[in-house]
Amino acid sequence: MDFNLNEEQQMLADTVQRMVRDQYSFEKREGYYRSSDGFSPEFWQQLSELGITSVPVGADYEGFGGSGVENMLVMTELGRGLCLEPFLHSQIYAAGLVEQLGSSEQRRSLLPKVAAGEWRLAVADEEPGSHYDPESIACMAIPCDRGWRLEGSKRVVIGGDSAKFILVSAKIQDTDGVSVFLIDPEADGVTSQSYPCIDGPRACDLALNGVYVECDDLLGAPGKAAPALIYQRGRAGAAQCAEALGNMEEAFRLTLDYLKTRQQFGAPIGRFQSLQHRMADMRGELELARSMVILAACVADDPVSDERSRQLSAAKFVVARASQFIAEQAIQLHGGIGMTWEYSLAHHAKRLVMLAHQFGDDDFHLAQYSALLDLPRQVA
Amino acid sequence: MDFNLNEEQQMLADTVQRMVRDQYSFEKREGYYRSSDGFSPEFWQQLSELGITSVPVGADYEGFGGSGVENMLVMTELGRGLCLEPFLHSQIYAAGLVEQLGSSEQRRSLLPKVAAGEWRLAVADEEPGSHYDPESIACMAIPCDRGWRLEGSKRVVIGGDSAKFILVSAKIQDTDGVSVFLIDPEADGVTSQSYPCIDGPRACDLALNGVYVECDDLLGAPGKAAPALIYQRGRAGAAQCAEALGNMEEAFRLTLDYLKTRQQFGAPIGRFQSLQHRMADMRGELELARSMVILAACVADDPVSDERSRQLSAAKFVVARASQFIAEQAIQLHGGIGMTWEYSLAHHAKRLVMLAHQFGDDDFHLAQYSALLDLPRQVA
Amino acid sequence: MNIHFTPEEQAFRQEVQAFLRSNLPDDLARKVRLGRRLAKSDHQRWQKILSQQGWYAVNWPVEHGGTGWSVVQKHIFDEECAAAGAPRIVSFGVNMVAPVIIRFGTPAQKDYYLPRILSGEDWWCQGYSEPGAGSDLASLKTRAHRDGDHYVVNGQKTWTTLGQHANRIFCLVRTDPGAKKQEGISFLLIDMDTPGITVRPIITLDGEHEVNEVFFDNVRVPVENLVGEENRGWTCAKYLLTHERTGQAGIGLSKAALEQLKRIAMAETVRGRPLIEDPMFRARIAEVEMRLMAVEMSTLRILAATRDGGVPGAESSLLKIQGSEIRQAITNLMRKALGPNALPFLEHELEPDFDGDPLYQDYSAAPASQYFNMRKLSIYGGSNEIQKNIIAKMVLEL
Amino acid sequence: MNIHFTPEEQAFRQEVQAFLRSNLPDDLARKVRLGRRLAKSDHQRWQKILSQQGWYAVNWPVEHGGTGWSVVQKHIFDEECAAAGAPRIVSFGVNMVAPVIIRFGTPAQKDYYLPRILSGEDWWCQGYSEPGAGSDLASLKTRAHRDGDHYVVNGQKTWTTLGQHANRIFCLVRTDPGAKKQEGISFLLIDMDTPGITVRPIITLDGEHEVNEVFFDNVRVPVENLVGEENRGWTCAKYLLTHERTGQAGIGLSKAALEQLKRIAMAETVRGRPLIEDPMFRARIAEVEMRLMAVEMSTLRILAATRDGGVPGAESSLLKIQGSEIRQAITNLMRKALGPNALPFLEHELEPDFDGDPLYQDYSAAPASQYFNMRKLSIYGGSNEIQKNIIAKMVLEL
Repeated sequence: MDFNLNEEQQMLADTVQRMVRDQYSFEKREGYYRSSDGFSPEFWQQLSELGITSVPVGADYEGFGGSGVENMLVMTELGRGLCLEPFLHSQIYAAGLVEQLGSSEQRRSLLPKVAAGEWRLAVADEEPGSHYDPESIACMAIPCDRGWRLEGSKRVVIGGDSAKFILVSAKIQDTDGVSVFLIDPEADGVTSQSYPCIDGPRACDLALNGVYVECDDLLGAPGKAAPALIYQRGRAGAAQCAEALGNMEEAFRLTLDYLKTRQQFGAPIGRFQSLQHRMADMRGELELARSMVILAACVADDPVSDERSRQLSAAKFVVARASQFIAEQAIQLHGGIGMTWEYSLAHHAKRLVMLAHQFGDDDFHLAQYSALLDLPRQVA
Repeated sequence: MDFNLNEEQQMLADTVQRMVRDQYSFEKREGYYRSSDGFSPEFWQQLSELGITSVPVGADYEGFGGSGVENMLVMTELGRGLCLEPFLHSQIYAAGLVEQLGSSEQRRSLLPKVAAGEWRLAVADEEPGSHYDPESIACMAIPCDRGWRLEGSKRVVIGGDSAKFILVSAKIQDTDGVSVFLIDPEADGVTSQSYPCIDGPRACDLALNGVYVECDDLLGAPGKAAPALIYQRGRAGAAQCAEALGNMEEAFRLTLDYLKTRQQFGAPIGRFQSLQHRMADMRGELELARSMVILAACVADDPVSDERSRQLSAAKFVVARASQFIAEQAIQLHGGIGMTWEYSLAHHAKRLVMLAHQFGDDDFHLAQYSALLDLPRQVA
Repeated sequence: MNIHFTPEEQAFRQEVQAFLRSNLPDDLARKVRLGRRLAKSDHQRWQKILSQQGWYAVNWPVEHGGTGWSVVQKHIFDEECAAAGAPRIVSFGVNMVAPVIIRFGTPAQKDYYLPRILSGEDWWCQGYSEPGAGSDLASLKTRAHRDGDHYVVNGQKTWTTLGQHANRIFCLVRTDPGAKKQEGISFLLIDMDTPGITVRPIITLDGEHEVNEVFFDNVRVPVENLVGEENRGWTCAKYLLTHERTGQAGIGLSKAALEQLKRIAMAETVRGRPLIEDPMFRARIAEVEMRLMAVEMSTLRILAATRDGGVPGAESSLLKIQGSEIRQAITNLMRKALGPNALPFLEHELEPDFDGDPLYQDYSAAPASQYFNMRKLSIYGGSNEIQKNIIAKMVLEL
Repeated sequence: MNIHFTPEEQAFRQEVQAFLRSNLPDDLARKVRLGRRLAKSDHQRWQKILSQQGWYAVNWPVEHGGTGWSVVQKHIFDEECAAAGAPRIVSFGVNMVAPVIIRFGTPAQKDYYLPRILSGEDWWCQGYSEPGAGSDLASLKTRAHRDGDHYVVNGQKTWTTLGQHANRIFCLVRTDPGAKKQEGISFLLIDMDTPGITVRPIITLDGEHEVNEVFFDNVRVPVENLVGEENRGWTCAKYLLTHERTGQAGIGLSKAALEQLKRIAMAETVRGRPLIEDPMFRARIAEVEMRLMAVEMSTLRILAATRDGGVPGAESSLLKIQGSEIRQAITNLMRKALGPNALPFLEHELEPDFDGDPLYQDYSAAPASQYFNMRKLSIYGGSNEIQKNIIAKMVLEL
């Protein structure tokens, strides 16, 4: 049992923290948000030059081969800075899917480019009616000569508008299982509608009208991709918990500062006991969340098991509840100022609440955990 | 819309309040609790002399014919005094069942005696596995010559040890519906185990081994009693909400007094803002509970409808949550002293929490309400 | 004791329903139901319709053009308007400054301002809050000094709701800097066109322009625009705040939002079934509905007490807390009901003039924005913490 | 970074498990699991078994008979003991007064008292709280004045847990009434057989006799029973409180209680099905288990930090709050799981010597009593409100 970082890990954390501090002031972020890309290609470039984009990718594919712990360190800092780049969705989620499902040829052709930050990927697994369940999809792959034609629509593909390739989930006609196909968003039949999410990052909806995919564009065996999607959603969810942690720490810090400086009724409002206790409650939730972030990072790469699924669901649950609590209380303690667009806290709060809308919210994971509840063999 | 009491109602409330204040000091209650009856026969006698025992019984049977509002007024005061007499179970629940289900002969032979306080009744509808659902029972009525023989066991029959007759629910062999039978607890085949409940009142468990009941001892048509049980549990639950209200008011009063007098760190602890806000929260819950008590009293005697069921479940839910919150916070704000047997607050707290264990707790009524949720005709 | 409405009240409800059926424009009701933003013209359209019916100034005495309704009738009216999707009344003129003018104003002020409010000619906004003050309203710094027959106003107001539409603002200003906190404050009526006034938008976290900062740079206000006595403006302020807090529970709005929540939960699917059939989510809706029932009953109790001659006291603080918490809980569930569909930030779909096809569903664009917007409910009108202080002090005497 | 236990720690866990399998008496484990009350002899029996194994004084240095275990080993030991249903260690002697004696005591005190604690000859209780003091410990009034080679003690202590079994009490007494609050306090070791001591039971709301009042009427205590310096007893008190707070999260006990909750939910039925299959109740169990997982991870983090040389600071206040809330949540669910079966108050079924047939089930008598008893967790050891004050002051510097 060891909660210390090794020297390399500490250096990684420090590097990303410094980069974010230097490049991601709130004012700059506003600029990136309003730019055509919706994020900062320069910052991405720097992440790539310092090898950060390669951290999650396997060492066999010119990646750094980082574990859940390294992903945690990077994501915590990106979360603290409210960074808009699709690091999580491209480098961790999509790259993880390719590494788990892809043929060695697919991996070799894609992953080095991803590790280098040259190509970004995105995953299109949510649909209007899927509600966090990668198996509840209607998108169809209709077999045709030497491949398939994809029909259907995909929702909220984070980073989809700037991705080189998109991994699309679909069911092959007249079969049950889920398959994952690699598509070029520029391909015929793909219509993409891009927009910002309410918490900042850019996403798109996809309409797929007979999009042709070759046999080589299928990742893994036909109809067998669901376990990989679920496994990688677990890894991505763990990394997202770390993002929430960095964010919460910053929201907490801003609020604590505010309580110490804001004067009302002749004293800093932090003197009021009811607000002090609220801060203590927030601090408690923050510590529980931190513990679960660490747990999730440590088990994210474990082999599939009920225990891992329970731990990852518990992490998402605890972190989602803590995030919403801290977001709401941070606004409440700030008063009106906490609700204004021009103050960073409001954006921290938005992201903290909306993170639950990816990879399953607290209700979803409560149900997951509940289904997997470990029961004693003996009745009372 | 009128929330005022008429003169007669106000007089009723005042009368019971005065009686309770005079006869039911906490010290006296301790004596009643430890007595062989487990309550005060003298107090019951007084209730009867002043006509209070007759309040819930119909005017056709020498009762006062009071409505849910009158029941509310009586129960609020009995709740304030933590009274131990089985008024609710005998005069409201059991008498209500007899009035709804009984033949005119049964009503005429039982209700005047009940109204006069001469006979008490009890209802044996819970079983080890029934968990608030009067239809989930295993007790069996086996047809025999000119009647039935009852087999099975009944749990936590409140007031059962001092009842003249007990109304027992059972299913007639090889049929599905629930029937209610009137038994004499002294009859052959009845074994009764009496005990106090953790919140004070006396109850018993019944083992029924071939207890003979005549045709005349069946209340209502065979197998058709479930709706009446559910309806009367609604009435009784409404009255119990009023009992909780009187109790909560007293627990709140005791706690507020304590906050004003108890000194710590050089000031009355009521000066601490976090405790002030806690009291404000308790006051808020108390007001919501009061509103639901009034609502429940006003609809308790309405004809069966989904709307009435929803309102009564909502009342039980809101009151159960408020009761537990106020009980727990009252103890917490008192500190250790609030946990001692010799201080009345502890007993208020116990009763407030345990009231939910009769007629369905908050979870039970949340599920009931949920099942009856009123949905708009139009989807979004 | 009887919780049912009288036959007369029920008949009144039917009259209101009939009026709304024939007079509330469908497009307006739809915008409100879907949580879209409303244009100034939307508000004005509805204001005119109500005015024509004589139902706009529900809180005014009959002699000034009010309805003369009982508190119960007003409650029924509010509830039916909300259920039908009528735009919320912008209350700064009709329900805030007007009662103050009626109570404290000169005959000339009444004759001039009240008809202009009724006709919709004047749009008022509120100059109460200041950047440094927050919940400590009386610590305001905007000052006015007398110069001949004018006050000269300098300072800044903030959180001025819909100030961008307003041609008039009522302000609390400090006229005696030497006096104690709540003394030395005066209540002024100011024309927004007066030179020296600048309005700067504040964009809130949901991207909406609802509130503003208002700057006063040597703004000259005729002395006849003073309401009540100089340095006694706090009396007006308190009177107004009491009026503001009543009805803050927003029962009607919460009921309408709950209805919309149910519709969304019926339309959205989870694992191939409507979300409303998910036992846990359904129970969350049930729970909030039960609490709302309790808050509604509490509101009715207070209304009845007011009708019977009582003054809404600190109970209104309890209702403000509970009403805001319930409304927040409902928008929270609405956001959650959408799952991933809550993420897209499609501001154009929220605009008053949007009439294209939505990217997903017509109901899906607003809930996340609304959830964030509704955080204001526990902050403004006296934060919920301040309300608890009031309860502790006034009701519990701690 | 690695959350897994080392192979050595895992081997240690197996060793503990094997020891418990062979040495923990079944009847004792059953009583604990079912929440029955324990007799003095039950505690003593287990104490002897542990002592014989050399595993009783886990927190002591090896030279005094301690185990020399790491914090992680201690955690594993606690967890396995709780899981197996071992009686909780009564900590007043071995884990409270002993560390103080070891740290501040004279050689003579160490030689005399420590072996008697190890052997079980002495049963200690704690004389800290006083009727007027509550969470404000330092406001204590029990006084001791010097009379020759004795202190003469007068006053009253309360909430003295299991004082009825004790032959010794350690007390905070005021030796300098003129000094400031936390000064002028001394730490005394007192023989309960000394004339002038009266123990009066306090019965708690669950009918249990667990705590007592202890009265001191001119009790003569030899001066050599002073620990540390006169008037410097607060140093000992603070040292002891730090020791007390660590481990207050009670992870092992909560896990064992959660296990029992699941068993009850599997045995009780609702509408003919096991309660554990009810989606709402199951989700409530899942929720508390997830939170417990988080608190356990937090505990491990603090343990690791302690091992690496840190001092458990205000984090232990957070754990105390969270640990108590979780334990209370579990007993709440246990009570609810029983439905009407929670009502009977069958005290005889809870007694240590009960071996008859239960009226209903062997698991059904205790949960309601336990739920009420567990209210103490958020009150004692510094109420949860006090813990929040500590966090605000020490961690947040507000």
